[in-house]
Amino acid sequence: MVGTPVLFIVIPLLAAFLIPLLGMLWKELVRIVPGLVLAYMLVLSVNLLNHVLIYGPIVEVIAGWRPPLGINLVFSAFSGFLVTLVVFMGLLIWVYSYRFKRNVDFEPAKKYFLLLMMLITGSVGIILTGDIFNMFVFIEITGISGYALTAFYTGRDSAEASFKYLMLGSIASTFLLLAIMIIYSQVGTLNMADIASKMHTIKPVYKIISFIFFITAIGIEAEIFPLNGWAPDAYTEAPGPVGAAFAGIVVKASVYAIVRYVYTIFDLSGAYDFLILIGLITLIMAETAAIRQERLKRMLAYSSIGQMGLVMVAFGMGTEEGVFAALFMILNHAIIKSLLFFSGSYLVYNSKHKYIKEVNGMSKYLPITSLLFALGAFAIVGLPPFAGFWSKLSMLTAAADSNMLFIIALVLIVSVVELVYYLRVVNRIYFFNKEEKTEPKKPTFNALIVMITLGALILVIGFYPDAITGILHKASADLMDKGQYIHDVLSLNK
Amino acid sequence: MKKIIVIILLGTLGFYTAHTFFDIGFGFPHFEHGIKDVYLQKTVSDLKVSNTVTSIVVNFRGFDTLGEVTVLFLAVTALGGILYKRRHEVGERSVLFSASSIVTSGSKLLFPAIILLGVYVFIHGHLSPGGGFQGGTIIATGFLLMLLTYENYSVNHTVLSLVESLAGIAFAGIGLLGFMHGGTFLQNFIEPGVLNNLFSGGVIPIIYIMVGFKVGAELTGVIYTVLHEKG
Amino acid sequence: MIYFILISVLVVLIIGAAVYAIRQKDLLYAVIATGIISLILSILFYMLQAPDVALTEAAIGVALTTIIFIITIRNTVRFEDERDKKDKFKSAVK
Amino acid sequence: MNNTYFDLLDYMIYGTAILIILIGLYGALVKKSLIKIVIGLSVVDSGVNLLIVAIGYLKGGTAPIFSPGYLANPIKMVDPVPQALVLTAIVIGFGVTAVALALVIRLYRHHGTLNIDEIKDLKW
Amino acid sequence: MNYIILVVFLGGALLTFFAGKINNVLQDILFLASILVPASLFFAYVHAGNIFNLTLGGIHLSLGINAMSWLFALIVLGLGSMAAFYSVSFMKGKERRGYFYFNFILTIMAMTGILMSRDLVSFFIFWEIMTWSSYLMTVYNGKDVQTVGIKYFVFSAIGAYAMLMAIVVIHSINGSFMIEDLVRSFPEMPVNMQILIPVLLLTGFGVKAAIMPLHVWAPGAYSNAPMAYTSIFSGALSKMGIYGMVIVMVSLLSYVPEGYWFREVIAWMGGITAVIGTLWAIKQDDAKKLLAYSSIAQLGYIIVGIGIGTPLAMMAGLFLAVVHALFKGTLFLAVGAIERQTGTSNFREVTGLIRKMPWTFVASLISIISLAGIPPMGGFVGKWMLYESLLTSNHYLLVIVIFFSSTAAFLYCYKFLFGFFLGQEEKEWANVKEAPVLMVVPMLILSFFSFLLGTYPGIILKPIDAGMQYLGYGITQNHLWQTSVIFNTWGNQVVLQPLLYSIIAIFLFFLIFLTIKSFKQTRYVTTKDISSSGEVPKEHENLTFSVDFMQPFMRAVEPVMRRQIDKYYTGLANGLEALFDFMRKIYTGNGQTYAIYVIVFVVILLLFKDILF
Repeated sequence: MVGTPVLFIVIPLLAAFLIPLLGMLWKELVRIVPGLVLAYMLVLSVNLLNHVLIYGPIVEVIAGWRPPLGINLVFSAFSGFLVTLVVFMGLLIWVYSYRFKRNVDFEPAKKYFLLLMMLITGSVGIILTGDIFNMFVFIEITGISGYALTAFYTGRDSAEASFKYLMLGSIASTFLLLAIMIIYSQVGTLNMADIASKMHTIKPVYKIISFIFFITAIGIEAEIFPLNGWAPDAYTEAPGPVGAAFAGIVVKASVYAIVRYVYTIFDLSGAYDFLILIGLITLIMAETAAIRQERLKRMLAYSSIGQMGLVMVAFGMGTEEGVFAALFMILNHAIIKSLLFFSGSYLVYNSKHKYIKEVNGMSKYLPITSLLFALGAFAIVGLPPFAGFWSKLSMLTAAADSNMLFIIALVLIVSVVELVYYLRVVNRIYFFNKEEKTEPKKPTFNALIVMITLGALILVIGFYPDAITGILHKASADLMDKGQYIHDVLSLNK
Repeated sequence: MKKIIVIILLGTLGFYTAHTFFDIGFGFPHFEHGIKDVYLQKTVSDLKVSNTVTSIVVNFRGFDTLGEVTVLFLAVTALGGILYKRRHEVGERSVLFSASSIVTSGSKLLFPAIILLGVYVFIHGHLSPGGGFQGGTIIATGFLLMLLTYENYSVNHTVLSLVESLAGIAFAGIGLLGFMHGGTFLQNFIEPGVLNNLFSGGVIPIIYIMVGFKVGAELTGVIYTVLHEKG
Repeated sequence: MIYFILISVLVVLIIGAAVYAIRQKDLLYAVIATGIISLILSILFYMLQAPDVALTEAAIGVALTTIIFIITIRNTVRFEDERDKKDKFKSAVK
Repeated sequence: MNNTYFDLLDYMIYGTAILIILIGLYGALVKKSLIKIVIGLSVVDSGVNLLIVAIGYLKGGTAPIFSPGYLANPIKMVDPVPQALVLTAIVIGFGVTAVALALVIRLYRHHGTLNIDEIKDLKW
Repeated sequence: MNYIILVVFLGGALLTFFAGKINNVLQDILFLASILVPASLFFAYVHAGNIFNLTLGGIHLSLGINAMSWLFALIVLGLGSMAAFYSVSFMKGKERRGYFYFNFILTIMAMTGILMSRDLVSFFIFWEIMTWSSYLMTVYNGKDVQTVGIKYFVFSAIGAYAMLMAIVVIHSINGSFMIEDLVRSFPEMPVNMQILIPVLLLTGFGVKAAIMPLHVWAPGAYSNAPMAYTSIFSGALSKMGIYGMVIVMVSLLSYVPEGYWFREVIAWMGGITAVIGTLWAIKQDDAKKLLAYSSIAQLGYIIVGIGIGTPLAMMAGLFLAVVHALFKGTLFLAVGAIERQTGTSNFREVTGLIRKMPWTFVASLISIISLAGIPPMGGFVGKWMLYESLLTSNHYLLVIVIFFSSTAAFLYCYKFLFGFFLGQEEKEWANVKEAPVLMVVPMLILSFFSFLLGTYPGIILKPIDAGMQYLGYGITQNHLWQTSVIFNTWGNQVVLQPLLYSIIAIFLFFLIFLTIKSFKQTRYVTTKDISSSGEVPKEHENLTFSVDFMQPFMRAVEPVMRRQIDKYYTGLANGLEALFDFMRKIYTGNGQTYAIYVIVFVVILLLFKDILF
């Protein structure tokens, strides 16, 4: 073993505290150090994941107190997979934005990389932690980094988007605290596994009300339908890579939180159906909102929200197949949507409002970026032989096995809508004449590398899904086994 | 119209929330075998810290505190980022204006006292109410007083971030030392000593002092950043 | 009994301050009212046997939060309805 | 001391906390001024903090501090955990409020107004 | 071997795409190689027994071939090779060559893959690859991409997703994706599934086969794609829909009692498609559109045959499928050649090419004759068998429908032939040359096969027979062919053919002779110069012969034509988009409103908590 899960939090924090000092020594360190930290985290997570897949979950204790007392971190196949994904995406985002910000002054650049690193750390913390209040703290870390990153560009309407995000985030933390306190007042503990083991002693009313508050609070971060007003704005106004970070990292962590609550902590049977319901509503509303968008990033944002709705539907099935499909979709969505955000932000690089019509005819000027965008578009609507197909197939198979024909039909109809708006953009890129005002910007070398990596991943998963399904199966089995989780945490067989 | 809808909504929300909490009840223990009993017991027996809240904040749930100082740290960073302007964009108007001489000399007198109080509070965090947060905030109020009274009073930004960073690194570093000594992060690896002594509680007072420095520096940073924002 | 009366008074005061903070059009007063809320809150915390929290709330809620609110108000506008106030000033001048 | 007073007290603290939350939410949801909204949110925070502390309260309990010369009985102490949580929550709330106010200043710079109805360039 | 072919296709596609960066000739060679090598490998090495198994993503995939799919592979690879030769010449000097070649090869690969699939997942994968590669070809010109292209893809997607739904439903019942398992277990499935699964599958296949309410994408897509590709698009790609339908109709539906109604409905839908397609084809002035509608109509015949499903009808349908690939492939290639040489494919503009492009004319003539169902070409044999089968299975009404449609088809056949090749020669087209050899030869080869099949239908009837036996039809070696009354010794030779030949020859001779003669005797004028009538036509009036020459007929059928199903679809789409546009207004842009949504959400959950949880 190379390290322990706590290093996922401590190393970035140390780095974050160090960065202001390092910035005084040599400015470039401000950019480089977060990348090194992320690379280290990736190595660590891959190693730990390997270990976990063989030997079972690692439960890390903090401050030497056994789990019901102290805070613990759980690195299991499920959380480990997500952490690896998140860190990997984070590293790619770092590489992508390494030179992206060169035209920006030093002061904000320093903050950008620091905040990006903390955004990732917060998400990792949400995934790893085994304590509900600790999760609240990490949600706030993620949130504040998110607000600051959204408001990064002073020239745009970014402050508006950020304020909306903050407003909802602040209401979310209120509800989260209320929910935590209701739970605490009943079981006298904050540890997830302990709560889960004592859940049957709680009166159903309290259970339900605290669940409602939880789902509202985390639903705001996870962009479920009536709570996601902030999301399109934030995605649109944040810098391109940050949009990808929201789609690829923050939402994943929040969905993880929801899933953890539904699967492990609470034992409400209606919660699964509720996930399906809310997921479907989110899916439909988001995809229909996306079709008439005028701005590229906004369209991508709505599409991302819709995809997360689909993920939630898959989680709501409550079967191992469903979880497998959901994880597969999370993986694919992270890869593909990041690719779309990355390539999309170069397609409308020099534009102020990022209108879709400004991508017209870009294929002649940015051939590789356009090709990758088209690849991403094809993949995300689930056309074989690209990555999106396998996750869609597994999701539909899982739905069919749960006898949810209506849902299958609905999901497929919505997919047609999705197809239409993506194709419209791709057609514009390839077959329209360039608008006069737009100035294409060649992607920088590192951005190109990142995009090509993602594109290659799409193809690899598309042609050889077995590369990833083994881990996914173990991860989904891990999530389904609630008793094992409780046992692992509380009895600490380390 | 909107107001009425909101009132109805909030009324419903309030009804359910109030119903729940009234039902939970006030002023008596709600549960058995909670973690608090263990905390209350272990804080005396194992940690030798008389202030249980301190032992929870710093040791049992020290990880939260680490996250929390990070939140503050991020808030300072975020403030700088959000309020950042290019040089030529900075306006002239300042929110500050000079105070009368009574106030200035009074503040001059008060300032050391406030700082001293703050230091006292966080040094005695493990013995009496108070600790790093409280002490840190008190110190920040001291600086706030100076910033408000003296128009040209400026905190050395480098020193501020140096203190902030070093305190943060020390916090995390002590945690890592615990990791190396005891096997878990933030482990109390120093002999706890005797209850109610100033030098007791192992690393807890050290960490809390670091937290105090960090919080003080961060809050001062927040105030400083906002205060020197020129429209 | 005194304890009870004290708490009742504080409760009434805090709710009054909250309502005032929300209803007052002059944001400066509203902010002062939030400071008062924090002050009373810290007394309540003290009475609920939470001296640590009381200390923190007193320092952060009363002093720091209030001051950054005030700075913000000085940097922006003082009144809730910017237009109304300007008009009122105009009419007053006339 | 009469028991009924204590019963009333039961409802009073919770009721106050929830009422403050609701008043704050009302301010955040209805008032047009951005600063008013932030004020509302910080009032909500206060209410939540009060609620959390109240949950840990024990009638006749003492503060969870083992002071010298003062026989402290752990069973008669109020729950320290919510207090520790509130400490965290207060500080976090302060951080969020500071960021919110910084955003307000930015928005005022950009739009020249604090009326939230006029700040909706991003929609649909 | 099975997968090697696909890999060669795929590798070839990629190589061809990138070879364009180096050298155009190299690209052409690679393109031809990557079509011809796998094709020859296929015919040389792939036999019914070879099965290649693969587990991908936990799903068992299996590739293999059977007698039925071999028949279709013959169409795909045969027509594909011919069109490939044609394409090399067709694409000379055009832009986006790599794109064209890549998608061309990919389409062929996907179709081969479909035919090889023994399980539904790989079937679907190849189906979708075929869909998007053909979509990319549809938008090749960059013309009407947002309307025609999207329409094609949306309909394909609806079809494909219907199919996907069927696939996952089948999996949930069977626990297996294998087609064999589906066939085996279908009769035992619950009745609602026995209805749902065929409906979904037929929707999927019906889209590609352009069956009546799902045909609206076809005219635009067929005419928008480059003609070299459309010959495959119409000739082979649409046959994939037929292939799927055959599986559904025969392997599934013939074993359950509800199957009968399905077959009737599908047959009638095919009949209606034939009529509507024909009528619309007559109305067109653009050769591409005309052929597109004609394809729809012809596919209608095939569907009728498959829908009826008696041995003879099935045989007729499959025979027509082969023949249709031959003649429609040729015709599209011919139009491509004309378009390449003249720059337009509109009858109103191009006339009198018979001397300029004689070989193209010959190929077109043979194909048109075959299309119209006139002996001695293959089309006649197929149609005759179809009539026969309809009569023997007592579908008299359908016979009338089909007969009306085929008769009406003469109108557009004539229009096509006359519009392009006959008529007056105009100065504008005086310098038109015959198409390059590489384009002419494939057309001639294909039309030769149409001719050959008219004479020796047994060549193709044998594989059809093998395929039908695979599907479970009885041993039909000779007796089936003998059910035909006139040509009772079909198989290897047709007895009455000398007579027919002479009739045709005389007819043709007169046709050509008279036309040529009339050129010589009349004064050569331009179409605009009509001094004989009272009025002097205005400059912009187009008085080419082929314009509106069947006006009275069109007036008669107008009531049918007016109800264009396309309009309903467009209306639906616009309505939906307006609805969506309205719905997204829920994101008002006001942060407070969003916050209120949060509270509304909580309150709703609180109010309905007992129901929800």
